[in-house]
Amino acid sequence: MTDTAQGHASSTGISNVKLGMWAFLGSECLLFGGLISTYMLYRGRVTGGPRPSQIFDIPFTSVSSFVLLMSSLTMVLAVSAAHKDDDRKTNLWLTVTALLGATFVGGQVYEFTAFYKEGLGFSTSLFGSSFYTLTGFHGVHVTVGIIMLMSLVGILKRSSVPGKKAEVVEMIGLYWHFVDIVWIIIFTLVYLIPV
Amino acid sequence: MAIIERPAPTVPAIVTPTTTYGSLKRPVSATGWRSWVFTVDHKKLGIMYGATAMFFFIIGGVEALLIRLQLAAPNGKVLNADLYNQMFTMHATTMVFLFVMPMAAGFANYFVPLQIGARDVAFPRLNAFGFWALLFGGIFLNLAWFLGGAADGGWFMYAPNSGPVFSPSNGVDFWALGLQIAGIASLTGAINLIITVLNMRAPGMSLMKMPIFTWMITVVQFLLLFAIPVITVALFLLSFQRNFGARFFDVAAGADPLLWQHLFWIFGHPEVYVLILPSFGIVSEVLPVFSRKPLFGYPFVVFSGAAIGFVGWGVWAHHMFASGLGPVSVAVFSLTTMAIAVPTGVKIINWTLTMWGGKLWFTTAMKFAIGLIVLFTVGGLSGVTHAVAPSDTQQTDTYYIVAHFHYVLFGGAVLGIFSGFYYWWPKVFGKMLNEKLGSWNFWLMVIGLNLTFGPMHILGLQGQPRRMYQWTEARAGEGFFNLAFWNLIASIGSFVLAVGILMFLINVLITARNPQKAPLDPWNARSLEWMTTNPPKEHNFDVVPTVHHLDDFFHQKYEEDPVTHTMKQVRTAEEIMAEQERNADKHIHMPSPSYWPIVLAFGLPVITFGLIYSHLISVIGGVIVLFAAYGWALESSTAPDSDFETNTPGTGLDKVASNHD
Amino acid sequence: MSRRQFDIRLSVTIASVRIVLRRVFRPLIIVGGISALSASCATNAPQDTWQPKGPNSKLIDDLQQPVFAVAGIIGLIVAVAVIYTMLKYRDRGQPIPEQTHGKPALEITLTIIPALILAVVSVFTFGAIFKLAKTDDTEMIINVTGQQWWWEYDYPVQNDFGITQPIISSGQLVMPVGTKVLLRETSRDVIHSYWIPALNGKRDAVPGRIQTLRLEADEPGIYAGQCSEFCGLSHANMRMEAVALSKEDFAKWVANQQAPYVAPAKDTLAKQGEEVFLNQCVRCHQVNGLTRADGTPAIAAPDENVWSGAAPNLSHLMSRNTFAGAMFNLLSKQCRDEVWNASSDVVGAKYLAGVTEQCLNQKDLRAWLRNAPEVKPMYANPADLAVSDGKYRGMPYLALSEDDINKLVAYLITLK
Amino acid sequence: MTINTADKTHEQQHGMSNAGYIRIAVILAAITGLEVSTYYVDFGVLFLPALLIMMVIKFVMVVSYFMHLKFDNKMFSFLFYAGLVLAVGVYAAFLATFKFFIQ
Ligand code: HEA
Ligand code: HEA
Ligand code: HEC
Ligand code: CUA
Ligand SMILES: [Cu+2]
Repeated sequence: MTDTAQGHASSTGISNVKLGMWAFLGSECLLFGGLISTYMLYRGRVTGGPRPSQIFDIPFTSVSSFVLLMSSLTMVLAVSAAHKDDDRKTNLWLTVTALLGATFVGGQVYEFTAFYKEGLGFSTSLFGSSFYTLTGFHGVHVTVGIIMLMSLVGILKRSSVPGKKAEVVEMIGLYWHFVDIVWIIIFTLVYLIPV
Repeated sequence: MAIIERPAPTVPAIVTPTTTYGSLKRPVSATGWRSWVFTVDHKKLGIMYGATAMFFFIIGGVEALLIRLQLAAPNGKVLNADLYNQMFTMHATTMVFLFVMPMAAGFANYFVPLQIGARDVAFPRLNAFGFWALLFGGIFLNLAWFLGGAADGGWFMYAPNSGPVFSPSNGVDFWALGLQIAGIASLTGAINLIITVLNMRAPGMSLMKMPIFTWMITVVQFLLLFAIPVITVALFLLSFQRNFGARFFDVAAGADPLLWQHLFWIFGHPEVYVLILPSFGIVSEVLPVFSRKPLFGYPFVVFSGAAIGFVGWGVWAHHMFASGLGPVSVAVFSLTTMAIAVPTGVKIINWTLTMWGGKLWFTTAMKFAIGLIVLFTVGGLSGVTHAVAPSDTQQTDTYYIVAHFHYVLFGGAVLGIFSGFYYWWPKVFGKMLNEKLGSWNFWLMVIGLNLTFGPMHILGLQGQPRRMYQWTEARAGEGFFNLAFWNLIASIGSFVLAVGILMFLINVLITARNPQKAPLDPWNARSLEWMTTNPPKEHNFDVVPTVHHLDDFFHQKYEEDPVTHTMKQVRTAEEIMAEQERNADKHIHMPSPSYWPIVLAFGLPVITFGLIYSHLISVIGGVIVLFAAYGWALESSTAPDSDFETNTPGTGLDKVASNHD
Repeated sequence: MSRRQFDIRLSVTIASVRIVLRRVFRPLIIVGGISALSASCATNAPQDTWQPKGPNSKLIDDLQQPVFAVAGIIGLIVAVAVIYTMLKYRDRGQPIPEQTHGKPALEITLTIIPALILAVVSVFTFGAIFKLAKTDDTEMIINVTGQQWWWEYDYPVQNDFGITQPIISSGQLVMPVGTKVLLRETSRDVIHSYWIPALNGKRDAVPGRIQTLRLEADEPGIYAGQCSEFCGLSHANMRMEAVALSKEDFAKWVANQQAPYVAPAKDTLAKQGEEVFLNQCVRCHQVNGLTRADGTPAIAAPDENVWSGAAPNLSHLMSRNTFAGAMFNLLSKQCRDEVWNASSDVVGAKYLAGVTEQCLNQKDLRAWLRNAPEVKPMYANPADLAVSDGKYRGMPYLALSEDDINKLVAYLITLK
Repeated sequence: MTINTADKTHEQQHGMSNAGYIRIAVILAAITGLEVSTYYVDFGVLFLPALLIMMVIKFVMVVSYFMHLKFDNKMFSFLFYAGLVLAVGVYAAFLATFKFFIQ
């Protein structure tokens, strides 16, 4: 989705798209901030069903957090390869990133099913509603990221990406890292700090 | 529009799309409706925003008239309780989200690029998408009227009254999802305009040389950028509760209803500055032009605007003084709220001082601007009386609040918008609005609005709560302050107001039939948007201007006499234009129209419709969105060279095109 | 400019200011001027916020009157300055003026002045906020619960006031005069807001929370109020009244509320009414001491029928002047006016007389029994109750015959 | 679709080497290990501050290095940190009104 007016060059020499992406991420801070705050307010309010400490599986989540963290590394390697114009490596790292992301989402799906079996549904308690909403929003962001990564790999292969290729990779990279830093916060606030 | 070949700027190049993106070929820029529906031109989009907003203004206004009819006498029978509740909810929602915000977006779209000397916005297709999303979101919102009843919880939709048990019709679902779509539109618009302002200014235009309207719009876009996600969260929580059984506002599960109030007003207060700052920007343009003086204390006005935007984030709980926050919070928010009066006062003072010592020309635009100064102040001062929290506990949820916000919204935001209509009409449509009718328009509106909203101060202080579908004589009292008399006056006033607005619509019609063209620079204006034709050419400027001063256009026309310090005209606007035409840029490269924005935007209401009725429909909507996103991603913003018939070799076009791709 | 010229100019200016004021700003002036006047004026609406009748509302009033004055003065200054500028600098063919860009010193001064004014205001505001939030000087507690669309009052046991068993009432809040009463508010469904303008500002009744509001009346009397948070269909009809009684009268009221149930005499219309009541009404309404034919106490179970889980307790219905969320009067207009307009030394006695047969507002009470949702919008259509698990919000249409209504009215009048 | 070579070198000058990225990743992994260890080892009073500090360090490292914010134009930092700081400030105040200020 690169889209720059061709009227005249930007007055600062900075890419419009990149500036736009950062503005979007600034805005996303308030979105996730709201979801996290809602969770923080409600995490202890359990009138039925399990409490957080009864269902969280810290070792498991630690591993999937680690996977997501490492996907940031592979993403940055993809960006670096794209800047070097190395299509083969770019595609490789993008694919690895998508795979790591998919592993994370898979882990989340597994976790959700496990919690559900232990009695935590979306409507069970305030904790349930706000937990699934927060982590679900994050999961959807990761999923969208994966779709973008895979499409990018496909498009790069056909070499029909409009705009600067490296810039597109970089944009998706920024988005991907953002999703990662949101999880850094969620992991600490939701999982590690007990109610 | 694709390429404008110099030296024949009026004949656009014809595009023959050869490349297929995704599945559709690029639309051909033609005349007729297609040139509007698929356009990415910021000016056309600006006009469409304006027309849409005006349409919703009339809807919201008719809803207001019905409210006033119902309240004109005790035990009104025009509407029943249910319908009345829908009426004021949709009146406010329509006015706020579908009139003032889109109207401001229209002005911003049209004039920000022109004022900063750009040829378009940073993301033209995103711009088109924003408009269509807003229009579809607005239609979606109002669909509820025909599908079992509109939202009925008041525009701030407090939980748990908005929950499924207390508001069983689908109205609230339509409301929440429709606002969600409108929110997406505002968010994309905000990103677009911020980047446009940061990145696309003409050479020499530093931030502190930017026209004040552009400045205020920039502040507004930052407010939107950060406030929209907050309401997005709130609306999601509400929708999840209503449609998927989440418990967020379910008190039985231990929920705290104040969660919604906080989220709504964290958004809601910045939102009221979103509504007023564009109008502040407009009058800050109008007053200097018709005082023939620069804006007094430009940096103060800029910084006070930014300060209002910033402090506006720390005052939200003044809407909750009676909610039971506890005295510490109340005291803190009371203080921050009062603090906001200071930067706002700076503006009032600077506008007055702008006129001071000037050579005032009372055009209709100027009258509206002056009306704003006085009437907004009335509303602002009642705002300060709310800020005093203990007195607010007497005022909150009474008509005194209704008086406050209509003075700031109508006396402020709407008068500013009308000032903008009269000021910029010749720029946009190349014709002058009739000044005589304008005068009628102004006076009827000002009298009408004071008659309508002035008495509400009395009604409120006499204890009439808001949102009552009926009032009763038993509580109306006697004597001069009896509610019956003042309710009647307010209702009469609202019809005077309506006639005033009707004058504007008549004026538009008359103007449209009048063949006479507007002069190039009818107001002897100061900023860059006037340094081009009326209406501007597709590419805005023949030469991208280089800016040396604040009010650069004025300074190109006038020079100061070093002795008397009076201004002497050295050049006319016509001369400046002629010079521009002589030096016109060759090969101007404009973004091309596209199908994808409208298709993508159309997918959104389909998804939300499905969320209410059948998830299968949502899937269809999702497919539309993915399909459009795919086509969008593959399509470059500007058509490739091979698509241009007039692409004659040797014009250097190829170079231009590939540089930008 | 010569002196004479100046004088002429001045008088012209003043005359034009007058004209403009008269033409455009009259509404403003009226509003402003009148607002200032009204502090001294009487005969206002019963919910006038500028006529405090107790220390809490006086505290607010003392704070707000100067603020209104300051705001009015500032508004006037702005209006006059703008109009003066308009007249003085209108285009009379003068040359285009010097392009002055501002005078920072002037600007800063004009910024600091409002800031100082507001600093002063905020100091007083702070004081008032904390005084109004005090709870440790409470003398009497009354629990107030809002629900769609009426208020329930629940007086917990307080031996100092002779309350030895909880009193449950609705519609009118009865309180002793000169006593620091603390309302503990909550709600059973949506947010409502408790507001008796003459006694204090508002405090929302939020479900899931208990919030406090200080009330104290200086003089015996009846003070009108209105639910002021939008709460659905009949928000407009959710009113309340606070009845302040002298301490002796209050004691009498308490004694009456605690008086045992007196069953109607055999073979009267009222007795038949009791039967209808037992059949139709006790599933929601409690009448303390009422027993069924077999001698078992009739215990209402409103939570099975009403979403909010409550219906007004009717034990001493006729001791109050209003019903259905104070939407209707139980007293005929004439009798009501007599109580409302009574001077403070007799109002207590008049109030304690309750509703007598002659004074009963039969028309509205019968209309209510005939079809309550028709006279007060409520969610009581059986077809629409799926979302509320089959429960009503408000009182349903009960399809009573006129005969039954006659009996019921005869019975209700006995509930003194 | 030619790639503007001038731009490319511009990015490179300010970026990091791949080895640098891997170093950062190792540090991030180590901190994560430490974080998880708080679940098993009792940190006493240090528990909450330690966790929050580690969270912030990780956050800032990813933003500064992986997302290049440290090397890029200040305008990017402004846009992002404006949102972040606003979010933290506003939501902290919001939670505080529930926790600390109630009567
Ligand atoms: C355009 C929109 C707009 C604007 C600009 C404002 C501006 C202000 N508003 Fe208003 N407000 C609303 C729209 C707006 N408001 C709406 C829609 C609601 C109701 C929502 C609802 O409940 O439905 C509302 C409600 C509202 C409340 C809640 C009332 C309640 O429900 O109990 C409060 C409380 O503090 C408040 C305060 C203020 C203040 C202090 C300002 C200040 O910014 C005003 C500052 C301006 C001036 C003060 C005048 C000029 C200054 C001078 C001349 C300098 C000298 C002045 C002094 C020294 C005092 N507003
Ligand atoms: C920008 C915002 C805006 C604007 C412009 C208006 C404009 C008007 N408002 Fe609005 N109003 C709000 C925002 C706004 N309002 C909000 C936020 C609320 C709170 C809602 C809530 O509590 O949830 C509210 C609530 C509100 C109430 C209180 C309802 C209640 O609490 O019960 C009333 C009552 O009088 C009212 C009246 C009016 C009137 C008479 C106008 C007039 O100015 C309208 C004038 C416009 C027209 C009249 C249309 C044009 C007319 C013609 C073209 C004539 C031709 C057509 C015919 C005559 C058929 N409004
Ligand atoms: C399904 C429940 C239900 C039944 C059955 C019912 N009521 Fe009610 N009644 C209510 C509710 C709820 C209210 C409060 C309505 C309001 O004011 O909004 C009410 C209010 C009243 C009031 C006004 C009380 C006050 O203090 O404001 C009277 C009197 C009354 N009912 C009488 C009766 C009589 C007599 C019957 C039987 C014929 C009856 N009700 C049957 C639910 C019920
Ligand atoms: Cu209860 Cu409004
Ligand atoms: Cu506000």
